[in-house]
Order: sequence, then C-alpha cells, then structure tokens
Amino acid sequence: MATQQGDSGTDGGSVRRRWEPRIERLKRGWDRYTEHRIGVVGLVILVVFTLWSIIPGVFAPHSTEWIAYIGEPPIESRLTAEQVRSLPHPPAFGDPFFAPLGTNANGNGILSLLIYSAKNAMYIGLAAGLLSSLVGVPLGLISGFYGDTWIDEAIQRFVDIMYGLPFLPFLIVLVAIRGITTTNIIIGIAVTSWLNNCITVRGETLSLKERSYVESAKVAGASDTRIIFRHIMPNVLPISFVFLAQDAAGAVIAQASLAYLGLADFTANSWGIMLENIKSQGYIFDAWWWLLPPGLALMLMAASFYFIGFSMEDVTNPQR
Amino acid sequence: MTLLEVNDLSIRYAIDDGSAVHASDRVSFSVDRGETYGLVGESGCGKTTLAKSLVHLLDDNGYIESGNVWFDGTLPQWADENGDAKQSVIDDPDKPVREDGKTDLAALTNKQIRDMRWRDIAIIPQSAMNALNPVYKVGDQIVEAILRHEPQTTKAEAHDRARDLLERVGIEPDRADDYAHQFSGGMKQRAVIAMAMACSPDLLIADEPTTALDVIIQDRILEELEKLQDEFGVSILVISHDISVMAEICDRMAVMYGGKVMESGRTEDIFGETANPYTLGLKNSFPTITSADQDLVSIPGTPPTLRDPDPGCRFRERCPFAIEECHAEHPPMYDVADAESTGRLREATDQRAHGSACYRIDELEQLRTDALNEDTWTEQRIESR
Amino acid sequence: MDRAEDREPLVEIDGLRKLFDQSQGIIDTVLGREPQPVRAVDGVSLDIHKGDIVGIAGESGCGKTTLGKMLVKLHEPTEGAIRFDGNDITEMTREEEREFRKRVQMIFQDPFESLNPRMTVYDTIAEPLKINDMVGDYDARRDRVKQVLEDVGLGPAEVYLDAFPDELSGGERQRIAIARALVVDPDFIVCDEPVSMLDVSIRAGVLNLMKELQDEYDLTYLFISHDLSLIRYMCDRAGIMYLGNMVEQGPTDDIIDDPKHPYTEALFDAVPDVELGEERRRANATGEVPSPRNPPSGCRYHPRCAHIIPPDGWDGTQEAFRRAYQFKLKVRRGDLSAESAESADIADAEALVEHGLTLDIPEEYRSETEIESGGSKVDIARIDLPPAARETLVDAAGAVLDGDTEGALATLDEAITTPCESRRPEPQPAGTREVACHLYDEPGFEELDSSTAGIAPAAAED
Amino acid sequence: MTRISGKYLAKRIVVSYLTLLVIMSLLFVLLRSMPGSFITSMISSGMTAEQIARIRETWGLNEPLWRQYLNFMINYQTGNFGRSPTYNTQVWDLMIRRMPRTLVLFGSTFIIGFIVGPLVGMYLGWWRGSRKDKSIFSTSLLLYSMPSFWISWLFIWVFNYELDLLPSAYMFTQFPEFQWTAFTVMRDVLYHIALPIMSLTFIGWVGSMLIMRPTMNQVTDEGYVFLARAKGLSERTVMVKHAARNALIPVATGAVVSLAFLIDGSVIVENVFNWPGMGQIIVSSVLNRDFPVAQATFFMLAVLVVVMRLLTDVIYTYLDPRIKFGEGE
Repeated sequence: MATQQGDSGTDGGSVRRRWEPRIERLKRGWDRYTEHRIGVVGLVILVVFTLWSIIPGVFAPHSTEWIAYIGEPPIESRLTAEQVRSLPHPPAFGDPFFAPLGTNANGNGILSLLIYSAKNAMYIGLAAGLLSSLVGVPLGLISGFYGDTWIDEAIQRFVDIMYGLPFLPFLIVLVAIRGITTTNIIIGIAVTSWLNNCITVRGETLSLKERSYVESAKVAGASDTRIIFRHIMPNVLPISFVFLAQDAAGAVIAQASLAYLGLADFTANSWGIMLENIKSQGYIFDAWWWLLPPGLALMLMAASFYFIGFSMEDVTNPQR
Repeated sequence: MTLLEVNDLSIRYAIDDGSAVHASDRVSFSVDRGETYGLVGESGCGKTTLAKSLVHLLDDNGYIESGNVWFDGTLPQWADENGDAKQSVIDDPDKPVREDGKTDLAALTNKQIRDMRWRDIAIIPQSAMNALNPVYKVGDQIVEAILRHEPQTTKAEAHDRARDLLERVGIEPDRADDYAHQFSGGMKQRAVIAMAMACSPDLLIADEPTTALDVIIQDRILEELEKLQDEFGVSILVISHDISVMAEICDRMAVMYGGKVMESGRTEDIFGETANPYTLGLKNSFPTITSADQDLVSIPGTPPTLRDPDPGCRFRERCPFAIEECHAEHPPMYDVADAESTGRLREATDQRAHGSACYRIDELEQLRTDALNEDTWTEQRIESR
Repeated sequence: MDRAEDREPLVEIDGLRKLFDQSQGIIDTVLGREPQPVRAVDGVSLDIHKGDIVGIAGESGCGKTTLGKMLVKLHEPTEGAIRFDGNDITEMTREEEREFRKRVQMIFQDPFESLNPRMTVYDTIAEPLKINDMVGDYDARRDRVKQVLEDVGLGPAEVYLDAFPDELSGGERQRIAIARALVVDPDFIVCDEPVSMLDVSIRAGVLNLMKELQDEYDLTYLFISHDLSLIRYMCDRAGIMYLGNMVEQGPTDDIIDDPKHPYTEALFDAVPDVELGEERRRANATGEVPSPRNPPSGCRYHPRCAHIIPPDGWDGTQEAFRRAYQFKLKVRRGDLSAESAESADIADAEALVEHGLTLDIPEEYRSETEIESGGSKVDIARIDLPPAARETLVDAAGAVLDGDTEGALATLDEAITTPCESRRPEPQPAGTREVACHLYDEPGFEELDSSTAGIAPAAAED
Repeated sequence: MTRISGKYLAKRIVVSYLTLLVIMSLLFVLLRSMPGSFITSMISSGMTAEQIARIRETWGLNEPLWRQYLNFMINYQTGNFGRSPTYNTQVWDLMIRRMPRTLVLFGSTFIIGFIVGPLVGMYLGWWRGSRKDKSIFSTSLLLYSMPSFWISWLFIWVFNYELDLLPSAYMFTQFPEFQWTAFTVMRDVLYHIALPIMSLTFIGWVGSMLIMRPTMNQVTDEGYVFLARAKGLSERTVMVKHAARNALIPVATGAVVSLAFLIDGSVIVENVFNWPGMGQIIVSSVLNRDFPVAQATFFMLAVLVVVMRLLTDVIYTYLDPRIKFGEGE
C-alpha cells in the first residue's frame, strides 16, 4: 500500500506547499459560511454556551448550591417559614438577595443553574451527534459502496426495522435497560438517531462512486479502502457534518423530553431537570422566571446547531 | 421584411461582490421573416443569454442594461384586428411602439411580455429533453399553451389541435396521452417543437436544438425544422456551438465571442469569405468528415471571464494578429466588402451585410493566408508579441 | 495496404459479451423475478495493434463505453476473452494485475467529473505512482509529476501543482486527466470521448497533444467517440458499433469514404458538414435505436435498415418489402391498432394498410403520395407489392380493425419474413474490412447493392 | 389507474410482515432485558413461595424464555395480545379503545402539518435567498428547536390558565351536563383536542417544509419550469402547477420520517394533556414493566409506520407517472 511517509515532507517547505492550498480552500469556505447570517448567529450562540460550560463560574453569580437568604455553602442557618413561603422567588436585584432570574422552590438561583447546566446539554448534544455520525456514516458508506449487494440489502433492511420502532419509547426502553445515566442516555440517543445519516450518506456514496475520478483511481489499481477513504469519504464528510449538527440538536431536545418523563440523571444539572422540577413541584403557572429560561436555553442551543448545520449545507452544496 | 431588430443590446449579470458579468455587450443583429438566423459561439459567449433576454427569461440576477429589441408584432391589447399596432398606440409616447409598428420588447414589463411569449416568440430551451414536465401528459402540455393564449378555444378543440401538431412532426397522435418518459429522445424533441408551433409564432428560438441527440435523429430534427419553416413561414433563431449544423441550416448568422458579435453576414460569406481572426481560428480547429487529411489547429488560451472586462478587443489575448489598437477599444463592425474593395475601414451601416469586428480587415488577404499557417497560432508567438 | 497486419496485436478481443443485470434484491430472488439484462456488448471481436489509434464510433447506448471499460478491467466481461500482450486479463494473478494496471490507463469524457474536487493537481497525478509504488520519495515523485505536466502542455508546472480542479478550465482539466494517465508511462490508453465536453477552439489542441504524446510515449489508443469527424481525424482504424454489435471495422478512410454496412452508411449520411456546396444526402433509416434490454432478433439493425433483404421468391421491389416489413413492425409495436385507426379516421382495412405502409424517413426517400399526404399514407397501387403480400396485409389490417392484433401478427409473421430477422450476421471479410451484414453473406444478394458488394472475397485469407 | 402491480404489492406486504416479525423479536428481547418485572409489584412480603409460583404461572413466567418467546409470537399471529397485569383487562380491548384516540390526534396533526409544511416550503424554496425566505426559515428552525412539552405548557398557560378559553386535559368533559349526542360528543372532543393539536402542529409542520424547500429550489432550474415560463404562464401557475407538483414527490418519502417525529411528539403531548391514547400508556407500561401492554403498543405503532410506508408507495405512483412498481420495463 502507498504510505504517507514520503509525503510528510523532506523539508518544511514541501509541507507548507502541500497545506497552503488546503488552508486557502478552508478560508474560502469560511467566507461563504459567513455569508449566512443564521450561521453566524448560530456560531455566536454556541460560543456563549461553550464558554458557559467551560468556565461557568465566571458568568454565574452564585454556585449551584447557593440558597436564597442564606448564601453559599457551608450552610449554617435554616430558612424561616416566611422565607420558605416566598419561594420560588421572582427576580431580585440585591433586595433581599441578588438573583437576576429569581429562584426555584429550593431557593437555588435560576441563572446560576441555567449557566451550570449548559455543560450537560453541550456534552449530550456533541457526544450523541458524534456517536450517531460514527455509526451512520460508516454504515452509509459501506452500504452505498457495496450498493446492490447483500451487504447493502442487509443494512437497508436493518434501517427499515429501526424506522419501525418509535424513537422516544424505544429510547426509554434502552435507557431503562442500562440504567439512567448521562452516558446511557447519550448511547441510547445515538443508537436511535443514526438512520437519516446512514441513508443520506448511502445515497451520496452511490452517486459518488459512479464519478469518473473514482473509476480512474480504479484503473490505476486503487484498492477499495483507498477509494473509500481518499475519494469518497472526503466528499461525503461535509454532508455528514450537517447531519452531526442536526443530530446534536435532536439529542438536546430528546434528553429534555426524557427528563420530562422522569428519565434523567438527577445528580447532574440540566435544563430538562429544571423543567421537570417545575412540573413535579407544581409551579408551571406561577413562576415564569423559572419556566421560561430553561426552555429558551434548550431552544437556542438546538437552534444554534440547526443554524450551523443548514448554513454548512449551503457551503458544502456543490451546485454553487 | 425584418421581423426582429436587435440594437446595441447589452446584458449584465450582477454578482454579489458588486461586479457584473458582461454577458452580451452592444450586440446588434436582425432577423428577416421566414429566414433562419444563427448565433454561433462557444460556451459562455453569451448566445443563450442573448436569446433568453429577448423574451425576458434571464436568470434572476440578469438584466438588460441598454439597447432595444424591435419586434414586428405587439401586445394583443395594443393590436388591431390585423394584428398590427393601433395608430393610437403608436402615437402614445408612453408605449414602446415605433412608427413602423414594431414594439420594443426590451421596454415591456414582465407582465406584458408574458402575453407575447409563445404567441409571438416561442423558445425551445437548451435542455429540450427535460423540457417536458414529467407529471403531465404531453398533449395536455400543448393544450396548456394553446389555452393560455387563445382563451376562446374550447378544450376539445385545443386537444384536437395538439394531436394534429404531433402528427405533423411525425408522432402518432395517440401518443398525446402519454407521459414524457414514454417518449424516446427524438420524440421528446419533436414534441417540444410541436408545442412551439402551437400558437403559430412568428419567431422560434431554438437553443442547441440537437445537442443531446444522436446523429441520425439530429438529421431528422433538422429536416423537421426546415419543413416547419416552409409550412408555417416562421423565422428561426438558432443558437448552437456546432458549426457544421449551423452551416447547414442557417441563411445568415452571427459569430459571437466574449459577449460580442465578431462577424456576421450570410452563411456563405462567413464560411467562404471569412473575415475575422476568431472565425478563421474556429474554422482551423473544426474537423470535417469529408476531408481525409487535415491538420487541426486550436486557438491558444481560454475564453475571457467577462467579469467587468476592459474595453479592449475581447479576443485580443488569444489573437495572433492583435495590434496596439486592439488593446484600446473593441473594434466596431466594419463592412467587409467595402474593406476588401477599397482597402479602407468603414463602419457597417447595414446590419445585413457581411461585417467583421476587426481593425485589420483592410489586410484581409494577409490574415487569411497567415491563419492557414499552423505556426501563427502557437502560444509562444502570441505571447512574444 | 493495411500496415497493421504484419504486427502482433497488443490487445485481442474475442467474442466479448457484457450483460448488465437489473439490480435484484434478495426478495426478488426469493420470489423468482426474471431478470432482464441489458445487453451492453454482445459478441464483439477486435484486434488492436501496437502503435495504432483505433476508433470506436456509434450512437449513445451502443456499448462503446462498456467495451472500453472492460478493456481496463472496470467491468468484468460476461463472456469472451480479452488478451493484453498475450495474457488473458480476466485470469490474472495479483502480481500480473499490478503490472497490467501500470500499462493500461483510461481518459474519461467529463473533465468536470474525472478529477476529485478535493485533491490538488499534484495529488491527482501522483496517485497512480503512489498506488503502484513507482517513484521513490516525495521529491522524485514531484519531479515526475512536473515533467508530465510540462509534457501535456501545462507549463510552468509550479502554477498547477497545488491548484484544485475547480480553479481550472475544462481544457486544463482534460490535460491533467491525460497527465494522470501518462504518469505511469503506459502502453495502452482507452480514451472515452476525451474532447466531447470541450469547446471547439480548445478541442484541437487536446487532440493534437494526444497525437504528439503517442509518438513520445509510444502509445496505443482506443479512441471512443460519437463524433465521426473526430474519428476520421484521429484514427487509423475504426469500428462502428450498433446495439452492442460491431457492424463494420477496418481502416478509417475506407470505412468513411465507402461505407458497406447500411447502418454505417446512414450514420455518415447524417453528419452535417461545414463544406458548402452540394446538398448533403440525409440518412435513410427509420425510427430510433431500440432498447438494449430487448434488442431485435437476428441483425440488430434490420428494423431500421434501408436495405433489408426480402425473402426468396419475393417478386416485388425491395422498397415494397421494406414498407411491408415496417407495416408488420408497426402492428407488433401496437402503433397500428383499432383505436389508433379510429382516431385517424381510417375507414377500412385498405386505408389502414395505406397508412401502415408509410415510412418514417427523410422526404427525399419518400414516395410522391407519401409526401402529398404529409407522410400519413401511400398509394398502395403505386408501390410494387406482390399481390399475395398485398392480400396478406389487407387481411392483417382487417384483423387489426377487429381488435385481433395477435391474429394479425400471426398472419404477418408467416408471410412477411426476412433472413435479417432470423439469423444473426457474422462479421464477414469485405475488402479491407469486416462487415456484419447479410448483404455480404453470399454472392446471391450482390445485385441489391451492386456498387459495393463486388469486392467481398479480396481479404478472405487472413 | 394505479401503476402498482398485485405482485409487487404482495411482495411488499410479505416484506412488511417479515419486518414486523423482526421488530417484535427485538422488542421481546429488549423488554425482557429491562431490570425488574411487573410481578415484583404484585408480590408482597407476606406471600408464600407457593403463592408466588402461582402468580408466575398465571402470567406464564415459569416457562423457559424461548417458550415464552414462541408463545408470544404465535399468540400475536392470532391477535391474542394477552392480559394486562396493571390495567387488568385484555390488551386487545385496551388497544381498540386507545388506538382511535391516538389516531384522531395524530391524523389531524399529520394532515395540518402536511398542508402547511409543503406550502411554506414551496414559497421559501421558490424565493430562496430572499429576505422573506431567510427570516421565515430561521424562525421555523427556532420553532423546530422547542421541546414539545415546554411549548404545550406555554399554550396551556396562555389559553387555559390566563384566558380560560380551552381545556388543558382529557379528551372529554369529565362530568358532562349535556345530552350525549354524536354532535355534542364531537364538539366536546374538538374543544379538548384544540390545544394538543396546536402544540403538535406548531412544531410539526417544519419537518415537511425542510424537505420541500430544497427540492423546490432544485426544481426551479429544470427545463420544464423554464418552458412553462416561456409559454407565457404566470409566475403563480409556473410555481404551483409545474414546479411544486414535481417538488412534492420527495416530500412523500419524507412523510415516513416525519411520522416518527410526530409519534415522539404525540407521546409527550398525550402525557402533558392527559390524552388517553397510546402515547400515554406506552411510557407508563414500560416504566411499570407491563410487558403485554408495552409489546402491544410498540407493535401497533410499528404497524402504523409500516402501513404508512406502503401508503407512501401508492401516493408515489399517483404523484410521479414515471414510477411503476413491480414491473420490469
């Protein structure tokens, strides 16, 4: 097999020469991406959420253990009955305490919870999206490359079967089997969400493998692996990035839905759990400051993934 | 009798970064009634753009910048019972109708031109094979065109006419109830031609009418077009890159390059008395089936991009005969016969005469001899100039 | 006269056949659905000699591209053998195949599809070298690529090495495709319509380049094209294909100046020419190419053929037979049915015969009555149809009007027959070439085409 | 005039049936792999070993697993779905009662979604890149990103809690004072279904729009769209009659995918609104390990998807005359 060794460059100059055109290409792609306003908006939202998840302490006014009237742990005093009755407390700016988005029924600051929960959603979205791409893209590639053989047929029948299983209930079963942890939720989402990815990649592969550049690689004696990895995959990856973004968005919503149904890892902080709490503690219509922010955060996070995904679709669309 | 008179027509495509593609630049030509006129040129020379612009069918970012398209015919509501423009319309300064009753298509609104499309000017698009809508019966698509422009016709009458039209182009009338996918390539092309004749237009624009067809079918379609022309007296504006097809069917033609007309005149003149370096180069690079030993010579370089071009001759970068003047401004159309007889350059006044846009047609004999020499066209020679 | 004869052929193709199965899923197989294969190439034999440019011409769907792809092992033949330099390429060891891959290359039609959009020019051209471990290290490889780039007229090479295909023009792309084929220094290149997507003014440059490189690299080409004038310009020898069959092959000039097969004749008649002057003859052929999924029996071309052979004992003219045979085909295709007769206002069987005897051919070949009626009928009295045949036709037309198409077909199948539909013509030596047509089978049919059939025995010995 | 041959249909039905068999087997395995079982809740600490054994026997749990599997598969062929331990009724009766309620909710959202979605998609695709397209498209993506239970709460909050216009739960008025006539029942159902449908369609239409928009945009480059314009037809006719009609074809395929999306949505919405359908019991039965009910609900939903796939094929042949299923050319 051809090795990449010779190409890694005998001198720095050739490496630079080899990479220059690729960097140039990326730059052009970036320019086209930024033509889309929603793509830029999506990116900005995502950057904010990323910062929240990496350094929540910088943005949050309190820790998640902070309790109204009492403050940060260690907790030494208890709330008075009157104080308890005032919870959940609407937004307050210094009087009697500082909580810009109010508190929940336990007295935790909503804003702090919101910011500390970003990490969970981000993790689930990216991990589930990545995982489902890792399942869907290779299967789609194989299915398309060996199109019209038993391999393809088997994969497609399997996809048919999976489509017959309703996503959310199936997810509940999967999570129930393995126990409710964040990791299991991610695996469950990935197992159920790779289908679209697989089908699209398959279709793209089917058309790509008929291109004459693939045929000329074959004429030159290229092996199947070389054709898949050098000629088909690089042309499929942009589309699968689009699906990664969409799957990530779907995962964020799916996790919230699971939390609503009571299937969430309640040791973690998440927007879904904040909403589950408001339902189970019965404050849906009484505490808008508690109801709205987590929902909006979920929406913005999912939307930012969609925004990025659809803008990228335009950039990668060869028709332009 | 002139049917169509295109004067100094310039068409631009706006690009996001603010520049514009000069797809057609001050193009003039005219088509007589009953004749076949050809626009020949390579891809990207602006021929298709030009044809589409006549009936305002440009893509969204394309627009007519300046020029007139005088057409002998007018809107139904402006016409008297003979189909000529009413005197009141001619006199009305707000309406783009000239003394002789010709209407300026370029000045019509989109809504107005819609009434003239197909009724006066039918256009067969480049991808005629995909021009039939796959989800409707072929006959119904012809009926649609008839009913659009002749609302007084009943459906049954329109159906009969559709079947009759199909039969005239050699398709069994029963096939009117078939869908396009049940037609072979040649039949689709014939069906589109039948559809084009549905409202007996005065002008038929055929954009690459035979490009996707096999040669035997192409032969039949060319015959079909000739027959229809005899039968309906329609003028045909053909657009093609295929010089041999054009040579066979056109009475007159214009050779386009880079959005400009380089040479125009009767077909015999263009091929027999070629008077432009580009046409000479094109002839050199085109193989013919009849001659056994020929040497093909291609024109070096590639066509210009037409994005905000400089004022010089569009062909000069590939032209072995370019001189100082060519860089300053694109040459106007010079009268070839005049230049040949007098040896002086005189701008052509008659659009129908043989004209060529080149500063050097006063030394025509020399150009023709040099053009036959292969060395003239080598890259080095042009670069060393 | 034929300089190829005394040299060893580089490529020998013998009885090559390729059927494409319609895709079949497991379920179809279980349920026993009959596959109906596309007969892309159906029994082609051809020798290609070292240093030749052999042209393959034909209309779309004639199997020329499939043939080319089999020669470079992109498709496996269903039947038949391809020998390259004496070795059967269908039975090669791994090692032999590696060697073969270095010696045989292909250039594809569409330069916008034949280069991977995500690979630079250098990567594209160097790929065959890498795959075949040919030139040692990066620098040597780069030098080799530069050299090939200059050879194909893309100099200075530095400008192109790191460019991506979308930055290049069509002509430049095709030159790069040629460079990729040349970089391994092959012996044989299959060129599939290499210039059909290029502009006229660029085309000649690429063709001339290919000719120059042939000398420089000592190449043999198979040049596939639908454009006969290009075949004439490029090729020493040519083969004409129709529906998977090779109908005629031989020296290009001979074939073009004096076509023997009726299909070849029609094909050349159909080509328009820039040369002004005399009016060109139009192609005398009916209808269009049928589907390769269900090709006609016997000679593939007979339903369209102008010289279709009447049966023994036919005492009318050949033209009358051609019309009668077309009548039969129309009934078979369902073009003539009680329904269509109704809509065309056809009153009786006679009128239906007159309608059915028309030929869908250019006007110059039509009969007077046909022209007058706009191609919708011929006067039965004015064509020389034997009385018996005429009776059969009227009977059949009567059956058609009664809605009994089957019966009509049975009658016609018995009376209107031709050797062309029953037997498949074998390639026969005819003059300098081979022709697969019954006209050249036996001397008995010579009078049908007296001008061309006389030379047949000349090259029968080789 | 349909272009589906009987043989093709038979083949498709066989395939669908096989698919269902595999889905059921998969379900059997998965459900049995969940920790715990419904009898855990029936067994109290005071029971004797014998009592426990009897309970196990009643529910067929003493047999080996492969036997249970065989029984399950065979029983389903005869329509015997077994008894529900938690609802204490025949599962089949439960399904018969609940399925129509789900279908009402489901069908109406599906229909509304598939009218609004392609219609919006048609406009956006036709004017792709315009300011209007950009703003509507990004808004719809925002809607698509909302968790369905959350948007349901917001609707309940506004229309029930604040405005007191519409009921927030159940399918019927709980203690009706009105006469039970078909009309009053229907009106009552419509009154109750309004909020669930609003919540579902508010998000649901986006799926089909996302498919329609790009295909519509591709279709604008087709030769027949150009020709339709060249014929002098108005932009509206060109868009609706020539372009949209063709762009609808891929949307039919997408219907199956958005169906899956809708099932998820209705599972949540039924739970929020206490709508007594399948979505409500599918969650509770899984959580309570009520295997017979869980199996049956999964099965019914799978049947729904499979039937929809078949229907899509039929719709396809009506939309696209080029497609002819099951006949060699």
